[in-house]
Amino acid sequence: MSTSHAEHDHGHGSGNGDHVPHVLPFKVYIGTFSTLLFLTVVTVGASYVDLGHMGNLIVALLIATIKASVVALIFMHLKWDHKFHAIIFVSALLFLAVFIGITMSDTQFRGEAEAIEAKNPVDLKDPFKAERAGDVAVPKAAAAPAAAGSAAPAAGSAAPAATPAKH
Amino acid sequence: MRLDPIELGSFWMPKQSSTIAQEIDTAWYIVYWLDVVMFVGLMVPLAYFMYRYKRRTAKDKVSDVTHSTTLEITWTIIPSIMVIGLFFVGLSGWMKAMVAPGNALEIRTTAEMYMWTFTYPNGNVSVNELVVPKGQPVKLIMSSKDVLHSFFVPEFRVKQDVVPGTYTTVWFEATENRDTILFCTEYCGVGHSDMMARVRVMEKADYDTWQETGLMPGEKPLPPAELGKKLYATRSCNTCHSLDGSRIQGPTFKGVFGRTEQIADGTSVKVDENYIRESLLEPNKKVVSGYPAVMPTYKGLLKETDIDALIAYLKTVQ
Amino acid sequence: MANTATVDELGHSPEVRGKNYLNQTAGVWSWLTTVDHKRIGIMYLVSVLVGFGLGGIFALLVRLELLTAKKTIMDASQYNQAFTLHGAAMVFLFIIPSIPASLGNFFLPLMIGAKDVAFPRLNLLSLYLYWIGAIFMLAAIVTGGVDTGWTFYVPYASGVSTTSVISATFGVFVMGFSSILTGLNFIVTLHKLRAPGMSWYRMPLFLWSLYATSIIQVLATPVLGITLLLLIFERAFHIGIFDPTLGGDPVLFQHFFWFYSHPAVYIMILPGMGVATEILATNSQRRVFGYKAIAFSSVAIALVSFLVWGHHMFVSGQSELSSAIFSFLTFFVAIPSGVKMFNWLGTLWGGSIRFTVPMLYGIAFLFLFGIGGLTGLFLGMLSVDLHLHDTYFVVAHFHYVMMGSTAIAFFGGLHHWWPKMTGKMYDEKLARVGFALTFIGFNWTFFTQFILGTRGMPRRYYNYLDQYQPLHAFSTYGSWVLGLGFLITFICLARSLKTGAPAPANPWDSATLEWQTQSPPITENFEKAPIVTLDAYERPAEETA
Amino acid sequence: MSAKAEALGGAEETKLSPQFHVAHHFDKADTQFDAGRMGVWLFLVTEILLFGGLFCAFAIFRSKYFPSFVEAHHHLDRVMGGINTIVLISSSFTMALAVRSAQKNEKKKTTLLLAITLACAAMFLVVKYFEYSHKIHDGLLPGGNFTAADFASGHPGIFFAIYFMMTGIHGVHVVIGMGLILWILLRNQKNEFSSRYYAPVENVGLYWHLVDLVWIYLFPLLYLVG
Repeated sequence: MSTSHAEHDHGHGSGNGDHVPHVLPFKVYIGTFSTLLFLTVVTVGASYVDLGHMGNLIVALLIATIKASVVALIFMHLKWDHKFHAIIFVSALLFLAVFIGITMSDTQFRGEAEAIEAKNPVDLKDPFKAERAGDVAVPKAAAAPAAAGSAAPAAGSAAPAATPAKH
Repeated sequence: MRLDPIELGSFWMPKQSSTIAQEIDTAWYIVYWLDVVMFVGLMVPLAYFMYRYKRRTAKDKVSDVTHSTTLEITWTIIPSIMVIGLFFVGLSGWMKAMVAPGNALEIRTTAEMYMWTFTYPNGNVSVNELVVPKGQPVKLIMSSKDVLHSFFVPEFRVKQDVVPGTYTTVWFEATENRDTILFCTEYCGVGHSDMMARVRVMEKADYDTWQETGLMPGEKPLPPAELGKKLYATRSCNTCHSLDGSRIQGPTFKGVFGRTEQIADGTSVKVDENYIRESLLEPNKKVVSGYPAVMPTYKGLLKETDIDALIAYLKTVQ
Repeated sequence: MANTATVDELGHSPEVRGKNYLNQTAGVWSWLTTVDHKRIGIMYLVSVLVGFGLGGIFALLVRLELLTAKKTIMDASQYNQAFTLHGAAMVFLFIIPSIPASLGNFFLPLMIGAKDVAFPRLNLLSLYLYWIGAIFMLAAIVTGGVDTGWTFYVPYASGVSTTSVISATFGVFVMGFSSILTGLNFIVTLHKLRAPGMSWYRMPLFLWSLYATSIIQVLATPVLGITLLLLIFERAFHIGIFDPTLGGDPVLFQHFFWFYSHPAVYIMILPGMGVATEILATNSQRRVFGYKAIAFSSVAIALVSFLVWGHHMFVSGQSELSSAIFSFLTFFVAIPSGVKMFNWLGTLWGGSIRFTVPMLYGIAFLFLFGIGGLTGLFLGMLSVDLHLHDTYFVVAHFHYVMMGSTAIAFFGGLHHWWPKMTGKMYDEKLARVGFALTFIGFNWTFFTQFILGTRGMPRRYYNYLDQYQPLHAFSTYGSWVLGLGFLITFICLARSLKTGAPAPANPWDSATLEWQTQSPPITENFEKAPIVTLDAYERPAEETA
Repeated sequence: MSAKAEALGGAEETKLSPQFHVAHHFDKADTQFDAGRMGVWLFLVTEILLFGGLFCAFAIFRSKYFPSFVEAHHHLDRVMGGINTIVLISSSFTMALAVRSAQKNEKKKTTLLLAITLACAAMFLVVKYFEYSHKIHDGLLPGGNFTAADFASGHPGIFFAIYFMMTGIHGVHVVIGMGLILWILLRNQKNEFSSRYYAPVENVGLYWHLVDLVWIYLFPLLYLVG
């Protein structure tokens, strides 16, 4: 049975000399499975501990990444597979990181709106509302509460659904 | 609206009418001449090789040189340095265009399909006409009521998208005492190309007068009907209502006063002073049957005298 | 080819004389169920040419409308549909699949000495997906058109437009899968099916460019898929991710869209560069100068292309930081492109240049890509882009790259490989006339638009200031010359099918592998599986001696 | 083909998987096997980037509307989510074992394991169905359809837009995966696989593991962290 796949491609992992390529021992699978179950419990448990805005996220992502690596390396045989397949897989993650990272370099550093709004309490808190500032002068009394409620415009506004975009 | 053409400052560019225009034009010419030199530098050898190495016989001796590491490095490094230089040239002008001076006059700008509304610090409003003083930085705080628009004044070399749900800003300081044109450059629908506005640059004193009295330099107060005629044109009534009886988006104004109109809900109404006033302030309350309810409200955009003037004018359109 | 005694003057041995992939089996059904990459390539070719014709008709209508400032032949909403459909048809029906799916499909296996692509049935599936997507796009045209521009920017596309946006975007969504499958197939084919001796550095450079293209297709197209899916859901169910009234972010749509569509520009141009390299190498009769530089610059362009999408968004309201990053990275696309230019010139140097019809297209490519590439520098510069963004300058720039470079390379490739694909020679004189008119008409039409744009003429304008009218009219006259040029080219090629002389196996005396078999090839591509002993573009010793 | 089969050491081949032959354009079975797997890996890349768009949206809107996300995620049932995570991990486990038994020529065991995988997938969808109907009942819907009243923060509709898009697309992948598993199960019943030819089992397995892998991220992000 010298023509088995992968035997000359994957030198290691199939030490038993059998023609079947790198059949992993059963205990590897059961071990992986237990690890995954254990980590699931850990991640659920960790979510009950309040670690702050980023803390919980980082812990959850860390555990998820360990789980994902285990699945990829063992269940998906990436550890014994061609290096090129690992490169393919990692490059996907790399490009995803580029995508998310650079997009966030925009969305995280835009945020000029609030500053302007605070400085410029014209009655235009809600650009979608039909009314606009009066011709004569901006009534100062009307402008002040609008500025106060400006942190979350849609939540505070009376009826966001009543003025949908034109269709 | 009748707009004056954009004046050309050179074969390529419009006239420079703002303080940052010169720097942007300089950057433009730097890359322009660099491109010209590079293009000639590529095309002259190409033409020469085409002539010099044109095939003479089937057994021409051809070069067997297949690569030159020195050349490859040279023509990687030199362009790299050049483009990094270009980046910084671009960055420098752009930083100036992005950060408005602290003393800038702030004008609130709202874009919608298909008009521009400018609200000045004292509450004055102008539609499709941006009035700015010469020699003072002006910062526009812009938002859109519906879709993306973009603010572009070729003579000022400034451009900025106007985005719904957020504020974007643009600033400029006009240097030429004359009118120019503002375009919408982000595609926004059927009226995209009509979404132009006039930018009126005037002396600071004239600007102040206009802010107080609404009178342009050299203008006398108009009689109501004539003021109404002017408003008809400047407040975009003319984009939807014709004077000659033809159907555009809305009913024609020809003979509108005193006409009885069929309303979409089945009732009918006689067009009188009250109906005109209501149609301006709450346009979608009684829409004439067979026409779409697309008219924007003019509440806050027209003074009482303006409404009176429009009514007076409509009486004359027969 | 080894034994010249047994082959006839067209290079056919007795066993295969008169047999080829076209006449192996007959009937429409045999074509629709074929898994032969050559037949699939031909069906793609016909399809993309139909797409080109469709986009071309819309282009001529748009130009005709712009002959005068106000209404010339259509109203504003018809005009908006015309330019949208011109863009959508040209981008999605024509340019993206043009070279990879037609010429690439046909020649990639031939050039590496393989019998077929790695997954022939997947290849057929990708063709069917392309057709299904095209049907949805055509359905959109019939059921109300599309007027959003090919970029489908929100909120206009998600809420305001009353046209068949969902049908059109779904069509593009489906075509995306077609593109992914083609790319995937090519990558695996190049890895696994190269003939013995065909090492990576012996591959023709066209294949390197296809490899780079495929990387982009696989990595970027899924993002387009999810973008369009979100757009469809936004429009149908108001899910709010892009809708500012619901807290969404319309600028985010632009990030999503351009993360695909900027690399997609290189899906369009890289294969064109590859075709140009083949043409220049064949017609200068010498080995390509700087083989590795050209090969790696293709891959470099593919990778850098993922980092620069935000230069479409300098004025969109994105953060200043992002704009600066994107501008800086953008300039690094210029470097590998420049490296290619220099190496192409190096290939001509010291060669023995023949001015065949494909070579004319190849030289035109150098000229037009020179202009297209260099004008990109204007738009990469932050401050200059403030003035030029969304004006006709941009229109002119990307037409020089897309049309002037990619489409010209595509037609050059078509003329180059026509004898191999069809077994017929075309009328050289007529082809030259077609080329000349195309080249003149193209520059006439689009160089004018650089002037218009710098003077401030915004794009996608139905109506414009009177002062722009003379230049617009001038550009429109050019479009007629351009249209005539393509018409003559089509007539020339179509006529050759009936009246053309039979093509020899290697009419241009080219050194690459696809010419070492009969014209047209047999279904199995090669009678005897080739074994490669020569470097890329190297000729056997007795020929060069 | 016979010559080729001979070259491949044909006797075992015909014995072990009579229907299998190497496609004409591959030089040997190894190449075909590797090519298929490389194709699948490339396909998985496209899947990752498809979901990637939604992960990007999640990251951006989470930082933009953090209070909304925190509030909204409490309306997801983390018990049901947790059960589904365990179900999906188990299905991945049985799928991996199915590939192993296919490698070892244990046809009956393969069938059994595939059937369990299928059952897990079905169970996942059933749980998902209950979750969805609960959300729909409470008006916890995307964007403009959001009608739940008792929310203190601004944009929960965005959270549910991302929730429904992500889990919906994931669910579609589960359904497609079930189809694929059923298909190889039937082929396995027809004795089409052997230790010399089990590529379809392995490739479907790879796909199924990716579906699991995506869920491994979805569960903590949506249910636990918000």
